[in-house]
Amino acid sequence: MNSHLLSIIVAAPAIAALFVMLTPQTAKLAIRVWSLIGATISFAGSLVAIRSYDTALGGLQRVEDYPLVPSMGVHLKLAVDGWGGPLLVLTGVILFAGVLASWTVKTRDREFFVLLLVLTAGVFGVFVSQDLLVFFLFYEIAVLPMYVLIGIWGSSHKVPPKGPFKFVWKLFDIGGKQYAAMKLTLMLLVGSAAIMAALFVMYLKAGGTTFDLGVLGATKYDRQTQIVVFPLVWLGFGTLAGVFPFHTWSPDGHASAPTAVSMLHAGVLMKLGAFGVMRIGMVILPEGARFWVPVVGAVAAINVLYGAFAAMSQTDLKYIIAYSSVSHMGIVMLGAATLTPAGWNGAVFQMVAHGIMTGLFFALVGLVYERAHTRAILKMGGFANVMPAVAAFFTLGCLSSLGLPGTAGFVSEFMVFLGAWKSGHYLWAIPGVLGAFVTAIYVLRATRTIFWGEGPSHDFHELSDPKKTEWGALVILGAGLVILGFWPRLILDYIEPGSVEHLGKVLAPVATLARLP
Amino acid sequence: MKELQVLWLPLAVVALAVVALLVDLMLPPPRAKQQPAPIVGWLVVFGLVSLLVGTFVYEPTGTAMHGAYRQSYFATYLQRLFLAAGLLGALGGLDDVQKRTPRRQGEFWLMLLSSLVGMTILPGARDLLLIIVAFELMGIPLYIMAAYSKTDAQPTGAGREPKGYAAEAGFKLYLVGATSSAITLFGLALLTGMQGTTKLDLLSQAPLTPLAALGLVFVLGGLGYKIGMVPFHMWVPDTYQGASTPFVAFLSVAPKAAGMSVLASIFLFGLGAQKDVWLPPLAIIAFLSMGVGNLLALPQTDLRRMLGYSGVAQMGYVLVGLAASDAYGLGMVLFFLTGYLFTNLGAFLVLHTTAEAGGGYGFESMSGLSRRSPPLALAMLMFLLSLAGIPFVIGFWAKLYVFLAAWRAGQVALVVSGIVLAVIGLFYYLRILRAAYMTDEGDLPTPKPAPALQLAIGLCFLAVVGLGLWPRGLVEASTRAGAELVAPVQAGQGAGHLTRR
Amino acid sequence: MTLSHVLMLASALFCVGVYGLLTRRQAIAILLSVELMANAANLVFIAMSRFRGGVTGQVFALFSLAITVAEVAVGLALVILLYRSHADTRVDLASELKQ
Amino acid sequence: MTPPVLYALVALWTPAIAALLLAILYPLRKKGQPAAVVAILGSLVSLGAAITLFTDRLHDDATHRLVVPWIGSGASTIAEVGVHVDGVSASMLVVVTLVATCVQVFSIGYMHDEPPEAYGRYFTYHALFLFSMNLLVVAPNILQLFAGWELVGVTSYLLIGFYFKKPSAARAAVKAFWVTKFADMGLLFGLLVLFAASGTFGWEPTLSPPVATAVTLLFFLAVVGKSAQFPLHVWLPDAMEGPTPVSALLHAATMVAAGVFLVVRANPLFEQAPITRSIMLGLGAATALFAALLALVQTDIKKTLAYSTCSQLGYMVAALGAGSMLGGFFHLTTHAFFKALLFLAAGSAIHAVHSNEITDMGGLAKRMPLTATAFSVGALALAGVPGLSGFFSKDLVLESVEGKLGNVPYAVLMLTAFLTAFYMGKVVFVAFFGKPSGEKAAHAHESGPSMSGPLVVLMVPTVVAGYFGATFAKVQGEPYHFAFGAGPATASALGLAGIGLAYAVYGRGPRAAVPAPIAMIDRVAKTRAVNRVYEWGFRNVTLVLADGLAFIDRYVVDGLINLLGWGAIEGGRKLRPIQTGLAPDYVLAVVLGVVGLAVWAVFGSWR
Amino acid sequence: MMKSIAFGAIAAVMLATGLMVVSSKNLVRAALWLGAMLLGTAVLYAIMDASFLASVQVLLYVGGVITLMIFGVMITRKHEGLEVPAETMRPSRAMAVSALLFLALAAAVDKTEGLEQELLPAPPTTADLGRAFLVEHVLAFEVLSVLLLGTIVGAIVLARRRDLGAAVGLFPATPPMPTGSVAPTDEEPGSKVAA
Repeated sequence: MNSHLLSIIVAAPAIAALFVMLTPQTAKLAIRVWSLIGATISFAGSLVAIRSYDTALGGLQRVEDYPLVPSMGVHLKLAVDGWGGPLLVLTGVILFAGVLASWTVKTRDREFFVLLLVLTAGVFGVFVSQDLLVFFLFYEIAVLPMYVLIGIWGSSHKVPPKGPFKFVWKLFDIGGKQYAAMKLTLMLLVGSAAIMAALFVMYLKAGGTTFDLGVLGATKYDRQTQIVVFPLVWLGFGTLAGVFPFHTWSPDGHASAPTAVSMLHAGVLMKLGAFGVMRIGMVILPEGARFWVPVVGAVAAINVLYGAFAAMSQTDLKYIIAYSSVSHMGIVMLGAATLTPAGWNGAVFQMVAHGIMTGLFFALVGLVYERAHTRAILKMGGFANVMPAVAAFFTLGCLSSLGLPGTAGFVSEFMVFLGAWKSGHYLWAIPGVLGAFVTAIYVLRATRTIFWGEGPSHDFHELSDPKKTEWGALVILGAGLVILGFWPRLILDYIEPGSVEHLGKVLAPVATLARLP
Repeated sequence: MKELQVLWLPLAVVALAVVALLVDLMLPPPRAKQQPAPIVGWLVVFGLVSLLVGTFVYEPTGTAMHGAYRQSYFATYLQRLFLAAGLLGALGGLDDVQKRTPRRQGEFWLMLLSSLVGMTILPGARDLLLIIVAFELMGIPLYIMAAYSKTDAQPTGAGREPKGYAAEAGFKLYLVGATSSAITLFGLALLTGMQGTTKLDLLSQAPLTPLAALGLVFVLGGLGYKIGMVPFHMWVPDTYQGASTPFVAFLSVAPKAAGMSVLASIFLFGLGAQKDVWLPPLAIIAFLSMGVGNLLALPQTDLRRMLGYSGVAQMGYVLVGLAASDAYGLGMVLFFLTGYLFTNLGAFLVLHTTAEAGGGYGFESMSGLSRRSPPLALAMLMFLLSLAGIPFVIGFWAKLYVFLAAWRAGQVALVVSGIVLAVIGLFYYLRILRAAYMTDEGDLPTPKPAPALQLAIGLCFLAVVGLGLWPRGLVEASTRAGAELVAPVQAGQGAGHLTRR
Repeated sequence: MTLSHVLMLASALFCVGVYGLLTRRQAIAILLSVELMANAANLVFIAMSRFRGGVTGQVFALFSLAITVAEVAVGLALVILLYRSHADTRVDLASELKQ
Repeated sequence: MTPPVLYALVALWTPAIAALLLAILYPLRKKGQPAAVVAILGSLVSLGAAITLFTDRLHDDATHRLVVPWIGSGASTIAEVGVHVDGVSASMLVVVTLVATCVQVFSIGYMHDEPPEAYGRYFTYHALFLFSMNLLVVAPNILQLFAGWELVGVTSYLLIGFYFKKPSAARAAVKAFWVTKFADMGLLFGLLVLFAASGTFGWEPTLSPPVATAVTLLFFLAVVGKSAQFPLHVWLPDAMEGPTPVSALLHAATMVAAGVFLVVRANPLFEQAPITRSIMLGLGAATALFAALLALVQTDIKKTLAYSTCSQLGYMVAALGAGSMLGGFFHLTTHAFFKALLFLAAGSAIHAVHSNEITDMGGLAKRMPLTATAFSVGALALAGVPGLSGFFSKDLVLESVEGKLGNVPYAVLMLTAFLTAFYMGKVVFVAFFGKPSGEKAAHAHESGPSMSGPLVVLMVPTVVAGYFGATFAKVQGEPYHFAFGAGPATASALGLAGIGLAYAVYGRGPRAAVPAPIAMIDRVAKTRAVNRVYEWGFRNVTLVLADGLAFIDRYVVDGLINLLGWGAIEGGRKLRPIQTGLAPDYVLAVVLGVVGLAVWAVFGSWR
Repeated sequence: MMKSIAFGAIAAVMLATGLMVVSSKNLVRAALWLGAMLLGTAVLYAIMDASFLASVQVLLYVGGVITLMIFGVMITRKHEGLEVPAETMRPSRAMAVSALLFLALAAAVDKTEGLEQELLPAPPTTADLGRAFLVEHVLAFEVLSVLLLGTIVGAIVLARRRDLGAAVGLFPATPPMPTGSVAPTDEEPGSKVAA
C-alpha cells in the first residue's frame, strides 16, 4: 500500500541535483532548467499531496515504510499529516521562487544549484518523516549546504568592534561571510547536539526498539525525564527557530546569505525548528511541555518585541528583514506555547504565512541589491519612481508583516493572540500585539526611506523593475499572501485536524476537547 | 590439521611476506636511469586482495593451540578490517615507497606484512602471552616504517644540512612504545602471577587482589599508547608530521583498531567481572582523549598534526563505546572503527596528494581544491563530514550509535560530555572544508595522484558514502561480531532501565 | 626470602629504571633504563612462577626477554639514524616537531 | 440568499472587482482614464445597490444575514465573514457610496493633470477604499469590522501618501497610519476580551459589567484614534497633504466616521457600559471645543475644515456618550454630506487658485458663483442655520446631551456651535467675498462640469436631509419627533450671532488687526504642543530603546556566543605548548599516566 | 635460611648497580654497570632454581645486549674515547615520580595477602619449560620467530647507509648525491613544518 508520492517529493530535488552535477559547467541554461524541473516536480507533488489529503479521515496518510536499519528500529517512514501538507506546499513554493530568484547567479552556479536542491530535499524530508532518527537525519542534512552556500556566494558586512567583548574581533572578522557561515553552522550543530541527547533518552526510555514517532508519542515517559528532556528539545530545535538567546546566528546568517539561500533559510528552515519543537517536543513529551510552557511563552514574547525593536535601528536592508524573521518566529513559538487549538493553528499558519512573506522580502532585497549594489537604506531614496512594481510588492510584504487583515499575516497573528488569551496567559498577548505595532513602525519607516521621496540619487543608474524571470517569484509569493489573507481556510482546513490530533495527545490527561478553542 | 585451518589467515600473510621478499631479491637490479615498476608492491596488493576475498569465502571457526587462539566471527570481522586497511595503506603507499627507495622495496612490504600478521592474530588470541607477542609483532615494524622515510630531508632553514624528520618521528614513537611495552610486561607479570593463569577465559576466576589490580591497570596503561589515549598520546602529532603520509594513513587506522580489539578481548572478555576496577579509569581516559584531542586540534596549522589530534578525539568516542562494556556497545565500537578506518585513511591520502602537488601540509595546500580537482575536493568533503558526524556519511551513524550504546549502558555523563566536546571538533573540520571550498588564493597546480593512490582514495570514498547511505549490513555484521565476544545482554534488560550497572 | 621481598626488589628496580628513563639525556642511556625495567618484569615473572607454581611464569620471562632484545635492536638502529641526522644522540636536540 | 443580502453583496464586491482588475491589469491602470471609468462604474453600481437596499428597508425591518466560516469550519468555527443587513448598515451604506461616487466623479477633473500611471493608481486606491469601507459597514461581527477598519487605515495611508515625492506627504501618511494603528490595538484587545468572555465576535452577548466596560473602553480607544478625538487627533490636520477629494471622502465623510459607526453598530455592548458613555460624552465635548478653537486660527482652508471635522466628530461622540444612538448617527449622515460638499467646493477653489491659503483667495464669489454658493450652503448647514440639515442633526445632538453631566457638555457644545459659525463665516467672507487678493484669484474661473456636477448633487442632501429625520429614524427603529423648543432656538440664535460677528470682523476683506483672543489662541496653537509630545516620545523612547536593544543583541548576546568560540580557541592555544617536542616529556606523560592508574588501582574506591 | 641471606646480598648488589647505571656520568661505564646488574639477576634466578633462565640471562643479556650497547655508543661518538658526558635532566621531578610509583607498588604488595609462603618444593624443570614452549605456547613461539625476522630486517634497513650494498659488491653504486642538495627522492619540497 506504499504510495510513492512522498518519496518522489523528497527525492526529486536530490535527483535533480545529481543531474545538475552531471551537466557541464558551461551549459548554464541546462543547469537552471534541471533545477527548475526538480523544483516543479516537488512543488506539484506537494500540491497533489495536500489536495488528496482527506481532512475528515485526518491522521497520517500516504504512509510509506522502508526499513533503513531494522535491527535498531530505524525505518524510513514517510507520511503526510495535517501539518505536513501546507508546509510541503510552502517549501515547494519557496524552492520554486528561490530557483527563479537565483537565475542570475554568476560564479560556480552548478555547485550553487546542487547545494540548494540538497538543502531543500532535507527540508522536504523533515516535514514528512515519521521516524525520529530519520527526522534528525533530514534535519542535519539541511545544515551543511547552508555553510558552503553562505561561505562561497555570501556577502560580507563590516561590523565596527565595540562593546564588552571587543577582543574577540582579533580572532574572528565579525560580519564577514565566512564568519557568518561558521557561526550559523556551529550554533545549529550545537542545537542538534542537544537534540541528539534528547533523542537518545526518548529512544531508550521507550524500550529502545523503535524510533517511530507514533510509538514514541504513545509511550508514557515518567514526569521527571520529560521535565529534563523537553528543554533540550526546545533549545535544540529552538536555535534553528531563532529562540531568544540563541538567535544571534540568524541576522548575520541571513544578511550574508545569497538571495535564494536566505529565502529558503528564513522562509522554510526556521520553520523546521518550530515544527521540531511542536512535533517532537510537545507531542512526545506532553508533561514536559506543560511544565515548561510558561518559560517558552515568555521567551517567545521577548523574541517578538526584541526582534522588532532591534530591527528598527538597523540600517542594512537584509538585517531589518532578518530581525523581523526573528520577531515573527517569536509569534510562532508564542502560538505553540499556548497549547490551545487556536494557538497551534495560528502557529502553523504563521509558519506558512511568514515563510511566504520572508521569501517575498528576500526576493525583493535580492532585486534591489542586484541593481543598487548596496543594502544601506540611508543611501537609498525615491526608488518607487523607477521601480514601482518592486515598491508595490515591498509594501504588500510590509503590510502582511504588520498583520493587516486581508493578508496572511493577520490571520496567524490573530489566532495566536486569541490562543494566548484563551490559555490564560494574558501577559503574552500584550507583547505580541505591541510587537505587531512596532513592526508597523520599522517596516513603514523602511519603505519610506527606500521607496518614497524625490527620484533616486544619481549614483544609482541601473535601477529598473524586475525582468522576465524575476517576476515569477514576486507574483507567486505576493498572490499567496493575499489569497491566504482573504481565504485562510484554504490551508487552515488541513492544519486544523493536525493540530487537534496532536494537541489531543498533549492535553489528553488534562482536558477533553469539548469545544474547539 | 583442523587447527591450521583455523589459523589459515596469519599463515597466509606470512607466506605472502616471504614471497614478496624473495621476489624482490630475485628481481634484476634496474638500470640506473629508468624508474623501476613497483612489481613487488602490486604483488603485495593482489596478495592482500585475494586474502580479503578468501576471508569472505572461507570462514572457519574453532579454537586452536590449546585454547590460545579462538577463530570466531569477531576475529574474522576484524581480520577483514585489517586486510582492508593493509590493502588501502599499501595502495596509498605504493607510489611513495617506489619513489623513496626505487631499488630495494621488499623490506617495506615485509615490515607492512609482518605488522599485519601481528594484527590478524590479535583479535583471536585468548592467551595473554600470545597477545603480548602479537602486539609487539604489530608494534615493532611500525617503528621501522615510521622512520622509513629517513632519507628525504625537509629544508629546515638556512645552512643546516638536511635533517630527516622521520628519524625524530620514529624515535619518539619507539621511545613511548618501548616504555609502554616494559610497563605492559611488568603489568602482565603481576596479573598472570596473581591470577595464576594466562588464559583470558580463566582470568577472572580468582578474586582480584590489589597487586593483580595494579597489574591490570599497568596493562591498560601499557596498551594505551597504540590507541593514542590521552596521557599516552604525545607521540601522535609529531610522528604523524614526521613520518611519510601514506604510512601515517595506515598507522592512524589499523593499529588503533587492533589496540581496541586487544582492550576488548582483555577487559570485556577476560575481566568483564572486574568492571569497577578498569571502567572508571577508562571513562576518565575517554573524556580526556575527547577533550585534549579536540581542543589541541583547534590551533594547529599543519593538517597532519590536526588530523592526528582528531584521531585522538575519535578514539575518545570509541572508548566511550567501550565504556558501555556490553555486546551492543562493542558492536557499535566495531562499526565506528570500520567507518573511522575508511574516513581517516582516505583523509590522509588526500592530504598526501595535495602535498605532493606542492602545497605543503598547511591550509594553503587545500585552498581552492574544489576548483583545482573537484573529485578530490568531494572526497575530502565526505571524509570531513564523516569525521564531523554530519549525515549521510558513515561517520554520522558511527558517532550516533556509539553514543547511543553508551547511553543505553548508563554512561550518561560521559556521553553528554562527548557530545559537547564533539561540537568543538566541528570547528576545525569545517575550517579545512572552508579552505578547500571557499578560499582560492594560491595558484597551486592541480594535484595528479598516481593511479594506485587514486584507486585507494576512490575505494575509501565509496566505502564512506556507500556505508553512509546503507548502513544496515554493517550494523548487523558488527552487532553479531560484538555479541560473539561478549555474552550478549538481553536487549530488554540492558536498555530497560537507566540505572548504573 | 619470600615472594613479597622479591616483588619489593623488582618494584625498586622498576622505579630505578623509570627514574633513569626520565632523567637521562643520552638516547642510549634511556635504552639502558628500559632494559632495567624489562629485567625487573622478568624477575617478577620468575618469582611468581617459583612461589606460586606453574611454568608459565618462566615461559613468559623467556618471551619477554626476546621481545625486549628485539626492541633494543630496533632502538639502537633508530639511535644510529638519530645520530646520523642530528650529529648527536642527545634526545632534547631532536625537537623540531613540536606544538 | 434574500434579495437584500444579494444587494449588499453586490454593493460589497463590485468595488472589490474593480480594484482587483485595476491592480492586476497593469496596462489598464497605466492608461489612466479607463482606470477612472472602471472605478467609477464600480462605485455607481454599488451606489445603485445601496439605494435599492435602503428603499427596501423602508418597509421591511427584518435583519438579513449571510455568514460563512472564515477560520475553522463546522463546530470549530472561530470567525465568520459575510454580510449583515439592518437599518444601521443600510443607511450607512447609502451615505458612503453616495459620497464616494461624488468624490470619484469630482476627482476626474481635479486630478486630470496627473501623469496617467499616477491617475490609474489613484483610482485603484479609491476602488480599494470603497471596498474596505463597505466591508466595514456590512460586517456581521466586529472581527470583519476590524478587518475593514484596518484596510481603510491602509488605504488612507496610501492615499495621503499619493504625492510620495513630497517628504511632508510621506511623513503625514506614515504618521496617520502609526497613530491609527496604535489606536487599533485597542480594538484588537477588545476583540480578544470579547471573544474570551462570550465566545463570539458579535455585538449581541450580554457581558458582566466589568468586562463590558473593558471591551467598550478598548473599543473607544480605537474610536479616539480613528475619529481623531482629543489626544490622537494630531494625524488629521497633517492628512490634508493628500489630494483634496481624498480629504473630502476619507477625512471628512466616511473613514473618520467609522469610529462613530463602530459605536453605533456595537450599541448593545455600549449600553451595558454607562461609565464608557460618560467618558465619551466628556471627551467628545472637550474635543469639539478644542478643535473649534484651533480651527479659528487656521489660514489654510483645508486645515480649518479638518479641525471642524474633528469638532463635529466630537459632537457625534458626545451624542453617543449621551446615549442617543440616533442623534450621533443622524449627525454623522448629515455631516458626511455637507462636509463633503465643503471640501469639494474648497477643492475646486484650490484647483482654481492653486493655493490652500484663504488669504490668497478673496472675492471668488463673482468668478466662481457655483463653488461659492456650494461652499456657503455647506457653511450655513455646518453652522446649524435652521432649515438646513445641520440644524436638525445638531439640534438632535444638543437635545440628547441636555441635562447630562451637570449640563457642562451642553454648555460647551453650545459655545462650540457659536465658534463653528464664526470660523465658517470667516472662511466664507475672506475667501469668497471682498476683493481678490492676488492676480491668480483675480482671473480664477469656474471649474468644469465634472467638478461642479458633484457639488450640485451634494447640495441637495445638504439642504433636504434634515427633513428626512423621521424616515431615517424609522429605518433605525427609534422614536423621533422634532419640536422647535428652547434648545434649538438658542442653538440657531448662537449660529446666526456667530455668522454676524464673522461678518463684522472679516466682512470687508481680511482685517489687519486680528482680535486679541484669536491672536492668543494662535500663539498657543503655534507651539504644536501635542505634536511635540508625540515626536519627543517617539525619538527619545522608541528609537533609543531600539538602538539599545540592537547594541545588546550585536555586542552582548552575540558577544557571549563569540566568547565561547574565542574561549575554545584560546584554550587550545594555551594547551599547545605542553607538546614540547622533547621525547623525555612524552615518556614523562606516559609514566604520569601509569602512576595515576597505579594510585587508582591501589587506593581507588573500587575496593 | 641460607637462601634469604644470599637473597639479601644479591638484592643489595642489584640495587646498587641499578642506581649506578642510572647515575653514572660515563655512558660506557653505565652499560657495564647494567651488565653487572644483569649478572646479579642471573644469580638470583639460580637461587630460585631457574637454572635455564639464569644461563639464558647471562648469555643473552650480558653477552648480547651489553655488547650491542657498547657498539652503539662507539658508533655514535666522534671517537673522543670512552669519556662520554651523560648529564641528567630535571632529577628532582623524576625522583618524585618514581618514588610515588614505588610507594604505590609497595603498598599494593603489602596489601595483598598470600605472599608470605615459602619456596615451593618442586620448582619446574627445564624439560617442563621446553614442553610448555612447544605445546602450550607454540603459536606464540612461531609468532616470536616472525617478530625476530621483522626486527632483523627492519634494523638493517634503518641503520644501513645507502651504498653499503655497493661496498659489498651486491649492486653497482648509485651516483653520489651532490653535497648539500636535497636527497634525490624529495617528497615534500615545499612543505614548511610550522612550529
